[in-house]
Amino acid sequence: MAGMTVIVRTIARLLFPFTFLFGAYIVLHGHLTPGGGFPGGVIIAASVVMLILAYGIERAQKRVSFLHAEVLESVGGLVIVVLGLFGLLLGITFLQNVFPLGELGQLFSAGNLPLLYLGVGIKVAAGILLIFYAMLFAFRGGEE
Amino acid sequence: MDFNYTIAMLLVALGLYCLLLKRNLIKLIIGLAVLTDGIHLLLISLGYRTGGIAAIVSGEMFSDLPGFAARAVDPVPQALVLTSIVINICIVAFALSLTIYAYRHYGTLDPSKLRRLKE
Amino acid sequence: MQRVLALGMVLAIGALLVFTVSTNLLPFGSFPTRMIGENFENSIGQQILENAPRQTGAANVVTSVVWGYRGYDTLGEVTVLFTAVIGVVMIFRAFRRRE
Amino acid sequence: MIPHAPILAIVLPLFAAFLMPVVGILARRRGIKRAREWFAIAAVLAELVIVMSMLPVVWGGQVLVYQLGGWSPPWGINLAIDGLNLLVAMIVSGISALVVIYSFVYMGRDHGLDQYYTLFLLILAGMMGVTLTGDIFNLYVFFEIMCISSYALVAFRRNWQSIEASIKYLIVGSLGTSFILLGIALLYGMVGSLNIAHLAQKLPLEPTSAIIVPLALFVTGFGIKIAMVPLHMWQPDAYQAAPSAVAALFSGATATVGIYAMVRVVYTLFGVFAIGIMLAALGLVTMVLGAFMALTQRDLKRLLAYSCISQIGYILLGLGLGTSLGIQGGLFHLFNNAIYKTMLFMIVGAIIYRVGTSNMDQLGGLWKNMPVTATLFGVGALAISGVPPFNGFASKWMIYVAGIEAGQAVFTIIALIMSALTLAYFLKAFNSIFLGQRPKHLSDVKETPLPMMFPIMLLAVLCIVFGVLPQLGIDIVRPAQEALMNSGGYIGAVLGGA
Repeated sequence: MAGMTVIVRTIARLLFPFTFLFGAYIVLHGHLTPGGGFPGGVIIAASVVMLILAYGIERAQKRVSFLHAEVLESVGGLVIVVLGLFGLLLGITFLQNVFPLGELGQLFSAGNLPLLYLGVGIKVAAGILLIFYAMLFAFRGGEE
Repeated sequence: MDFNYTIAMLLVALGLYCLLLKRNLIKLIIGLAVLTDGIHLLLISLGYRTGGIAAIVSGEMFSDLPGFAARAVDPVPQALVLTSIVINICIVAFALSLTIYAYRHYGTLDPSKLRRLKE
Repeated sequence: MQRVLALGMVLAIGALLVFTVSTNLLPFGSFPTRMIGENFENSIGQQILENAPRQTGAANVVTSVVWGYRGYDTLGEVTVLFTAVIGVVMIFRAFRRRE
Repeated sequence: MIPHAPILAIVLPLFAAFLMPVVGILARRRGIKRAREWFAIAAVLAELVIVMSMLPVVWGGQVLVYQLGGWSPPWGINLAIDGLNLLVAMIVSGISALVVIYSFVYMGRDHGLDQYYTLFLLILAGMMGVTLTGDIFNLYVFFEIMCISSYALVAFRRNWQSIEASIKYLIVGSLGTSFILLGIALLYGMVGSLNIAHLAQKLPLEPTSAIIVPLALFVTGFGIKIAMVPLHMWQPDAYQAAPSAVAALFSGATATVGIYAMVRVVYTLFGVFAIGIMLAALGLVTMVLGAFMALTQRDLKRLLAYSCISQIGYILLGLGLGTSLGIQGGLFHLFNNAIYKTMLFMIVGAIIYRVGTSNMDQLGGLWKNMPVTATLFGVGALAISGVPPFNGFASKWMIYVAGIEAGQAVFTIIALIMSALTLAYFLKAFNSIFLGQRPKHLSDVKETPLPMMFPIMLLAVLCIVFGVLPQLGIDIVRPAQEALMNSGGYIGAVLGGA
């Protein structure tokens, strides 16, 4: 994939930070507004996919490579499981909310819910990207 | 005869029709998605309360939690559907990648032809 | 012949489902009440609505169900996504990859 | 008991699965050989230890209830472990451990083992989750994990056969899981709860028209997974196309989990022993059709797949009779079936590993090359056909007696005839693989490698032990049978804290 015209590239480059930020906002405000880790993660993945479509696979791979995505996905999953085990260590049971609940409606409230959503966001973004990469590489022959 | 429930079940029947009678892998996957969406629609409608509001505390509701509880819709089916949608996406993604693979290597989208092709 | 049989099956199942939802479920919009046989019960959702903001501290009650009350389900859901991704990567893995 | 054992049994394989891609990448970077295999073996053995540690408590008659996140039952999710769950968990973890050891050599020639072991650990986590959970929607979620990883594992070798089988399995299996979801939706609409014990308490005892539809949806959904007869068309293809190690896992563990889910939903959730006779009839049809189809197969793996269907029929027959002896026999047969079916699939895998085909027309006279394998195959074949000194006889005998005691002598007679038929097709298979003319190119085939032989031998020993001492096996399944018959105890234990 060689990439697209300069107009598309410019627009994509300008839009990328905003899309990424919007995805991060959705992830972090999952406990206050509609949304959460899944839609937010997909939006973050979409922002990277947009770059890939505009610039071609080589440039995008410098930013987030296949290997990075694979590791990030595992990390996202591990964050969730470790947070669950954290509850097991400090509290009584798996996934117990052991962090302070905070004040209703604030960003730093609801104990471990935002952290869990952060893990989900990382994982979903990396996962969707990985699916996209896997499908791309399938048509490029033998190389890794 | 309840309109919401009936439509949801008709969607399920439509998906079933697609699954039983179509001979194209993409259409089969669409049928699967339609079927599951019918079920999601049923689940969501089960939690509706007449005149209900979204299950998110906001605005003046912060100081009136009992009033909020008396007016909001059921959050449980929404959570279930959230889970189920992701599961359905996963199935569709995996099915589509199998389809792409089959099409690339065997050049057909008809599941019954896949067998005859190579024997 | 097979098509007619399949069509008949679809129609029968559809009719059965429509009949079931229209006779055995309470009408649309009657959320907290549930009916089984002659007993009327309250759904578990009502109690969650009453307790969730206090117990989990999240303003979005759906979130407190997703990661609080039924957090373990969501762990499963994340695992499903992981499974699907690994499956896709497996399907499209390179044919001769140096181990 | 290890503290928090119920949740650790599920989270450990999950954790290992999340870690596996990282382990694979590191192993490639550092050039460590076989890191993934050892990691998977360690995880599965730890899993076995955790499951076994729950044994004394549960056999002492206690129902272990674990509330996730500290939410009390009807609102949160809980794990509930009684004798039945533990029996299935034991089978699943034991079979998985053996299959992983077997895969060490068997899968050694394949590439993409990162994904193989990740999917393996995921399917294990899914099966454990289905087995131990006490929440109906959670059961669905973990069932879905199990299903998706099994679709992927069927397609692992990526030849046209496995792709086709995987597509077929995926379409049929997803239809089944959608039915389960629809059943859950209807139940939630009627009762307003998702906890199995809470639902069981609220649902009326007699099957009214309201609960017939969800029940039928559940039976259809789980029936697809265990290949009950009108819904079995995916199964032979999938078992034939999957690598033998995976087929062994499917026939031993996944089918067991499917039956567990069906029995749990029909007997505990709905509490309707009345429809058991329908299950028994379905089991009979399954048994007959599976046996007749197996008779005509020319491929050993396909033959085993059909005989798997047939054995599922026996189990359903025993469980469907609904008497305590019948359920005991059915569960004992479930246990035995996992043992010898896994063993037979492993032997087929060994033959494929050494010869390269499982087509019986191209095999013959392997007795001289692989005497130990041939003996073990003989043990498995005799056990599955119910010949006295082996374990199959003990459980089948219990089912026969239960059939007569329940006043269904016809069932017993048909089951006996099918048992003879099973012996016939296994003798035919034995004859055409290990006896007779040996084709020229097979003259330098070697014996099965030792790491592959070890799990097969272990299972063969178990076959003989439970055949000679059936009382031992009955003691293992009795807690499960008592738990299944005593759904009131389950409900009380789960909801007691609420």
